[in-house]
Amino acid sequence: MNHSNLNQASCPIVLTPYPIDQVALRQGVPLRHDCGGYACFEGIVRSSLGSTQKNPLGREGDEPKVDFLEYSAYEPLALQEMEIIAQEASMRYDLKYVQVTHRFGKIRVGETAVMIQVLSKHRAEAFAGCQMVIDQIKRRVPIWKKEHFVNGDAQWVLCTH
Amino acid sequence: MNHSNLNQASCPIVLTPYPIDQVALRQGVPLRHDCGGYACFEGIVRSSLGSTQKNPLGREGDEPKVDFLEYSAYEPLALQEMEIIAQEASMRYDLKYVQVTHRFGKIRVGETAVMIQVLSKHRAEAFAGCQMVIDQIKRRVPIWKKEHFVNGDAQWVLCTH
Amino acid sequence: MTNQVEVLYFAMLQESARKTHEVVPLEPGLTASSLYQKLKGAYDFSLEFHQVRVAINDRFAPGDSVLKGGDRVAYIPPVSGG
Amino acid sequence: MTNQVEVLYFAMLQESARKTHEVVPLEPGLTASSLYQKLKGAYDFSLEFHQVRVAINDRFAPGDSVLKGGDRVAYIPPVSGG
Repeated sequence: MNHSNLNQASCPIVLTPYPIDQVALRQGVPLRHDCGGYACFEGIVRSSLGSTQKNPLGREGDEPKVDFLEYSAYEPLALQEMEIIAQEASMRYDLKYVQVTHRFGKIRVGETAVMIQVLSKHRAEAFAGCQMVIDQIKRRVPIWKKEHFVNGDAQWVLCTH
Repeated sequence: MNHSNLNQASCPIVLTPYPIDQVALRQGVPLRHDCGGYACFEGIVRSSLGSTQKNPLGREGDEPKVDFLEYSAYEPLALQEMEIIAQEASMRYDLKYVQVTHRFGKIRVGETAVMIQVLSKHRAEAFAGCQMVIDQIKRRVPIWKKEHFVNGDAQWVLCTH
Repeated sequence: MTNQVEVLYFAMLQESARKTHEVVPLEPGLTASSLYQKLKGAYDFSLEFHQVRVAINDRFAPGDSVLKGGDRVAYIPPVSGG
Repeated sequence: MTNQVEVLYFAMLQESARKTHEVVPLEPGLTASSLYQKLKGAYDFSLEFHQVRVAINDRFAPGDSVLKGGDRVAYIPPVSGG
């Protein structure tokens, strides 16, 4: 065992234009005999509106339907910021492994835009660490998404986090 | 679309003596265009002691190492209770899908004992719902585990939840 | 309707009783708690009655439930799944 | 060392500028914020300077940073990843 790595979490971070392969990413999680908790989060593109734009007069069925999202990124800084977030979360919650994969480009409804996996000794830290990573990604990482609706309209999503 | 199912989450619940197949379970998650958040938790058998038994005098390296856990269940009641928990969580957090698979029998260090997957519209509900399910399983479901150590000793885990 | 009940044992109770289940005679008015006290004496259970939960016919039930002939009663030690 | 800086545009700023990047002349003492005000006037950016973050050479930097020849400066609109 390499004792110099005991307090350093392994944090593979990827930004990719290709579909996220959840199976390969789950199979890439290392076997750690000291970890009892595994948590995973996926952010999936859904067909209803983003968090800030509402249709206050219409009923739910009246909202324009999302066809796809177009994600763009400031790649070097986005990667760097996700690495910093993963390290911050691993230190704060004693995570032993943090994996983040964020996709960019055109992503259709039902497809996964971001996937996070963490390992920790206990379950509370796994949940808290995984949630911290996605919360901070939404807050800090230079990635943007534009909603394209089936009626041809499009708008930038203005996130309220 | 079947409107009668809009408020009824799909909740497959399984108790099995076989290894948990994370890939098959992930692939079994339905595509829901109204769900932006997917959360998953796995409870994995680890090599250090359970939550209540501590070795107050020894250093971490002195603790007896776990070889495997033996899980037993009151099967009909355990299944029923997990179904109730899944329905309670789906109502409380508006989950659209809750899947729980709990393994029993001999489970080795590094293997997954329980896996939970949920889908919801937003991420906060996915995390909270997934965590509620595992918390309530540990609290209420008639399943027991006995730790078997590499030195041949064994003890029942007395969970503090 | 018989004059017997089936008892299921799990975890440490199963180890103390050295069996997974058994059929015991039903006396009139026997409650889940009074049957537990008898079994505890017979098998030297380490758990007090307040530490276990009761299930009758695979449903959780109050500890003072009166047992009926043919019931299947289970005493559930503190759980540790997950 | 040149007398120019490279500017990167993202998201709505990229749409307003109709380009992903460009090279602009560097005047002595030019700060990231003063350059933004010029570009905002030229391209009619909808975002005020306090709504964007600044990065210089792919690192976050203060808005009043003085630019040097050869710097790559980016104005980062409110993010919406995840």
